[in-house]
Amino acid sequence: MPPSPPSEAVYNTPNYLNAEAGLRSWLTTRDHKRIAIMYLVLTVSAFALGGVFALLIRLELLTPGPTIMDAATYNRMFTLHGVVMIFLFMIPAIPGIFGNFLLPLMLGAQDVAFPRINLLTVYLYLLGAVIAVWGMVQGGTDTGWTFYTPYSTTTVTTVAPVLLGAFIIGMSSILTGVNFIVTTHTLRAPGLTWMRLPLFVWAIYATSIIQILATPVLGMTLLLVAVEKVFGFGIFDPVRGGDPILFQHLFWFYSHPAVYIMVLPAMAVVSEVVQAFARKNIFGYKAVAFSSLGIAFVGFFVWGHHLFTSGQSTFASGIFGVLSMFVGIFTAIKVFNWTATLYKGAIHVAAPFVYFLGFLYFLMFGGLTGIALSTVSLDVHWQDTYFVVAHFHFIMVGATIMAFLSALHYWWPKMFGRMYSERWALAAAVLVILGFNATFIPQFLLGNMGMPRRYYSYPEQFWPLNVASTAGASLLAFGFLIVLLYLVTSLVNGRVAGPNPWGSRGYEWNTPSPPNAQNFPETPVITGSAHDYQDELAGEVARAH
Amino acid sequence: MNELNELMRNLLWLPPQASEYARSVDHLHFFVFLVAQLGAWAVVVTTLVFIVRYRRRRLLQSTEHVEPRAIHEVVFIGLPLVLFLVWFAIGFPQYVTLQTPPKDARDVYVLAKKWMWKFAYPGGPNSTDVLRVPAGRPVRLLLTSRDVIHSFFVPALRLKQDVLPGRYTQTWFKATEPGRYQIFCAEYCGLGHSSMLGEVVVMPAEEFDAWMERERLSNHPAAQDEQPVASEDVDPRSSLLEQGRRVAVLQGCFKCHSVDGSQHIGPTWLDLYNAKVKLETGKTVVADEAYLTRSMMEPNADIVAGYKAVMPTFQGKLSAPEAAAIVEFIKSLRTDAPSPAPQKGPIYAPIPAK
Amino acid sequence: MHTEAAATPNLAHHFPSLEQQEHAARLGMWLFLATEILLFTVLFTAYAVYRFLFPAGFEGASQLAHVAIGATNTVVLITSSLTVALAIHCARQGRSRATVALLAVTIAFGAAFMVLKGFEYYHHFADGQLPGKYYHYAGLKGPGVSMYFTLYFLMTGLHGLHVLVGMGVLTWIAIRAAREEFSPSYSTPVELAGLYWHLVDLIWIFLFPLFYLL
Amino acid sequence: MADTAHARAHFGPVHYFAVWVALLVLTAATVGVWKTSLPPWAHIVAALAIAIVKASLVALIFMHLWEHGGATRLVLATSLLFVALLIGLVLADNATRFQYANPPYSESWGEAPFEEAGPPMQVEPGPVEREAEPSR
Repeated sequence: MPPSPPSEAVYNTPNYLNAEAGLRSWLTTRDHKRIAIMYLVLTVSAFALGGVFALLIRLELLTPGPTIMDAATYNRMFTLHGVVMIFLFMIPAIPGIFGNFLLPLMLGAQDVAFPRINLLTVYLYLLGAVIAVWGMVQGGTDTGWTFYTPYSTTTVTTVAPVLLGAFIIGMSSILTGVNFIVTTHTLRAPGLTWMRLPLFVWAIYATSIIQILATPVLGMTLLLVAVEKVFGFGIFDPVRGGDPILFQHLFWFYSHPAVYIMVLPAMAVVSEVVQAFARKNIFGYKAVAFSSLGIAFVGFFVWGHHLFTSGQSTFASGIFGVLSMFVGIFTAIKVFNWTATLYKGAIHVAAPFVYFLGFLYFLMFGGLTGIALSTVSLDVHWQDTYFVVAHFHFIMVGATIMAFLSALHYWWPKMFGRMYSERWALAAAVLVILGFNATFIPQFLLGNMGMPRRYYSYPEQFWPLNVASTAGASLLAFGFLIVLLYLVTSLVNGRVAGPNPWGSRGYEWNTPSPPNAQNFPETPVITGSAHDYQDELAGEVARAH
Repeated sequence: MNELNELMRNLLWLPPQASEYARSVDHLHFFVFLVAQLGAWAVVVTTLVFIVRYRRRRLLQSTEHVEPRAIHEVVFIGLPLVLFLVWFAIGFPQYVTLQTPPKDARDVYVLAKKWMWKFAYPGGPNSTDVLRVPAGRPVRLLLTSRDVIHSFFVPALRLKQDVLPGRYTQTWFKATEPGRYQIFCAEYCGLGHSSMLGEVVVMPAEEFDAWMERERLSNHPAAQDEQPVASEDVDPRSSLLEQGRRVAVLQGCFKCHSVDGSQHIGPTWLDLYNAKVKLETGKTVVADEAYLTRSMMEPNADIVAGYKAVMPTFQGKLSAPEAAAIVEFIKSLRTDAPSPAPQKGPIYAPIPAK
Repeated sequence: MHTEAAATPNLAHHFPSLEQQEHAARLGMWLFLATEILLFTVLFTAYAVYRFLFPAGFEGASQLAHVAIGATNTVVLITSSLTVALAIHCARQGRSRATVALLAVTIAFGAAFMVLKGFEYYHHFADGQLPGKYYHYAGLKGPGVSMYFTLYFLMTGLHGLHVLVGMGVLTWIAIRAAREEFSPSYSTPVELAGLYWHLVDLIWIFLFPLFYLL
Repeated sequence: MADTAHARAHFGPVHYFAVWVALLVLTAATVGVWKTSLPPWAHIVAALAIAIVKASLVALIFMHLWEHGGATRLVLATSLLFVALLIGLVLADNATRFQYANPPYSESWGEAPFEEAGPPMQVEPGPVEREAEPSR
């Protein structure tokens, strides 16, 4: 017998959203859930900003010659797009929003280990974002997000504020990582052993390791570029014996693992979603859990595959190339285990699950093109062409944004206590996935043809595919707009969700929706692993479809 | 076999294959492509089958606990690993070949600068943006840059090599098909990045020898695209300045702008760069590169106080490198400018070891 | 014991016991120190690369370093590490007065280090032994020489900045110790500040041979 | 005091003073080795070996790694592993590169091939010259 739908009265019980009122209570909050909501607002705004730049770039590339802007503006646009999307959205989004919101709930803790530092990360992020965006708009930074020397140290545009901004955002990222690792080590509820940890926690933990070990390297490297740009100390200056390839080594020592900072949280999300919507425990818990650590670890050994054509030695390219093959394995294990989880499951196709399917598809093709790129000789042709652009957009936008949307739709009722329109959600999911393919599949082909990236104008043979890509981008933008609209309206008139609308057995669903300010009235004691759907539970409630 | 090659090449939108190396790289490409498609679609189809077969029948349906056996995970790891390593085992030797020029290769020096390619044959002619090579003979390129990092990219040869300032990188190829093939700059290098194009002209070997002999004997440059480096081997910036001045003359900039500080229809260019300019709107801006470029493209966006909005837009009339050259020229117009010291250009001594 | 601890004012609401809170704080501090190590690693890597590329330039330039001052500074920092270790020991025993005194001595050593470093910088400035394009010392020229000074100033400069920050942190801890905020059951902040100071010492232990002796 | 929260603290002032003396001796040793006329590689090995011993003493005893162990030791070990990784792989690249892809006049160029014309960019001239031999 379907349970009666929860009423508005349920929604109005005390929770973290209405525990305190007023802007001040938000700005000084130390509640991990409220901090998560602040991250949600900030990173989604950054995403919108970066998306506008992306659309402008695609519009400019609609015709071979100048279309809507000049070369100088175009160069600024793709720099802004890259910096905003990577540093302000991809890296902080899932850890900042869902890591913060869910980690303590999944561990049975009241908060993260250092709540004040957690709040500090928000302000560091904000400060870094303001400095970086101000610097880019004011100084017209035109280096691309990679800041390659000696271009970045000799360009007449202002670069130092952006570098400083990225450094500050890096500090925010580091502190988030420290917080999550310490929380996982010290605040697990009684009975929650390492082998019972939700897979989300494992992957976020692995992400934090990368954040801690890699981000300082980027921070220092960017500071060195800033010092070089402002004072001319010559550490990467070819005139004074400096080695520009050294910069590339240092940059990619962070920036390759940074790809895993972006994609591991996505894997964290889908490991939960697949279990909840197949109502089945994960196939191969240990394999999925340890492959997260494997990615974090081996991800550090492969940065040189960005340097195959840079003048790096053949020997080094060989080492980095073969190690890159191994990092692909850990992703493959996950893909196979997620697929196998569906076997003998009870699959319910809702919006989060559709996004999971999109994630799986994009991760597979994005990942396989990545392996193909590490097949050294092929990279020589593809390096710095649109093939690479399409590849990393498949991983970052494809896989990570799919997982982000999946998470948003899965935990939305937990975060806000209300359901969105499922019909609109399914329609938007299909539109986003189609639009994404239409945008980036032409770019793979452009790369095969040999169109280099960061081109303001291009020979006419590249025209048709560029038009196709721009058309796809508009579809994609339209899809995102629909998502934004129905999610925002659901906050006002969405159906009250009740504590567990999906009938999920993740630990975080053992709280009311939205959760109380203290999460749990008393510390829970864990007696089994999460997402165990073997037996019927008395009194289990889910929303009627 | 050849038909299959052409079919796959067209299917993947790949450019023509101008060398044996390009053909072998493409064959690896086809292999990787087919294997990856097969594997990925197998997973996609399996997923879809599971979704239909195991759809949820009751709201709170319970499911069987399924644990993998060790053999599952071994297959999950082993199968892709073997495939990936096979790809690598084919791809890496190809890369080693590309990195190891044969001893009998002819050397050509490549000098990249914003935003052009210069090619110099030791003891022979020089050329700009056009690289002539003989078909069927190996050519080694020794590349260096005058300013920032560029990247020498010939899609038809499946060849790319970054060009670094202050040092040499090398690559080589043996083109087999006579023809003209596009050169791109593949490493972002500023305003003119996308117009830093060139051409590889692969000539039949006898024709090439004849051309080379002719070039050696004649002292004057043969064609427009073969300006000798020697005539411009001064500071790369000064050739850019010269280009800027020339473009400015051609576009008629000096009808309204002076270069000596005198008043005219438009503001003078002398000491304009980095000067604080007061606008009609009352705002003050610094005349940096962005401002100067914008003033050419959208002249009415920022009108200088005391002048009329009469300047036409040069959007579409000036290419990006031309605009940049004019900016460079404006930058050089300073009352306190030091006279440019003569600087010696590269004289290409052969690199002893290969 | 845990129920007693729950009543202590220094225990945050979300920790079950003071001991666990201390464990969390220490782990957090070590993770932070790891990021500091990686921060310096960038410069150590640059040092390794350029020293490998320009052995003659680096050997020549390192002979311009003031070994006497460097060695003295090494002794100063090592001794300050000793005093801060003793300060932590005293704080754990609840001897606030001794803690404050030892911290003051540590800060004084830090200041001495900075003063000596200042003399050294002054000499290099006066001789024109400066980083990158500012290098104009006539006595030694060649590839890699100015790179040595670039790295020297960047690495010792960043290290000096850490010394200053460390002195600031220790001052704050000393003030708190003087206010009797620490007790045998709660001395974590002293310990954490000490860890930071030791790290500063640790970095210098490597900087000294690299720039003065090799 | 031993019965309170820090019962596991085994090290006391005696240990600290012993470590301090050891550190001073090692500092003297490293300066001593420097004054000898060993080949350059031996100087590097000796100086780094002594530095590593000193750093270990500080980390294990002053920083209490000896007592605490567990996660904190793992943190330090992991970060050091990545330090080695970064330095090692970057050096491996520089050491095996096409010799003229390294900076001009660096060790791998050997006898500079551009003696007459100078390399294509203005770079600092080699070889290393010094006016007066500074005294060690």
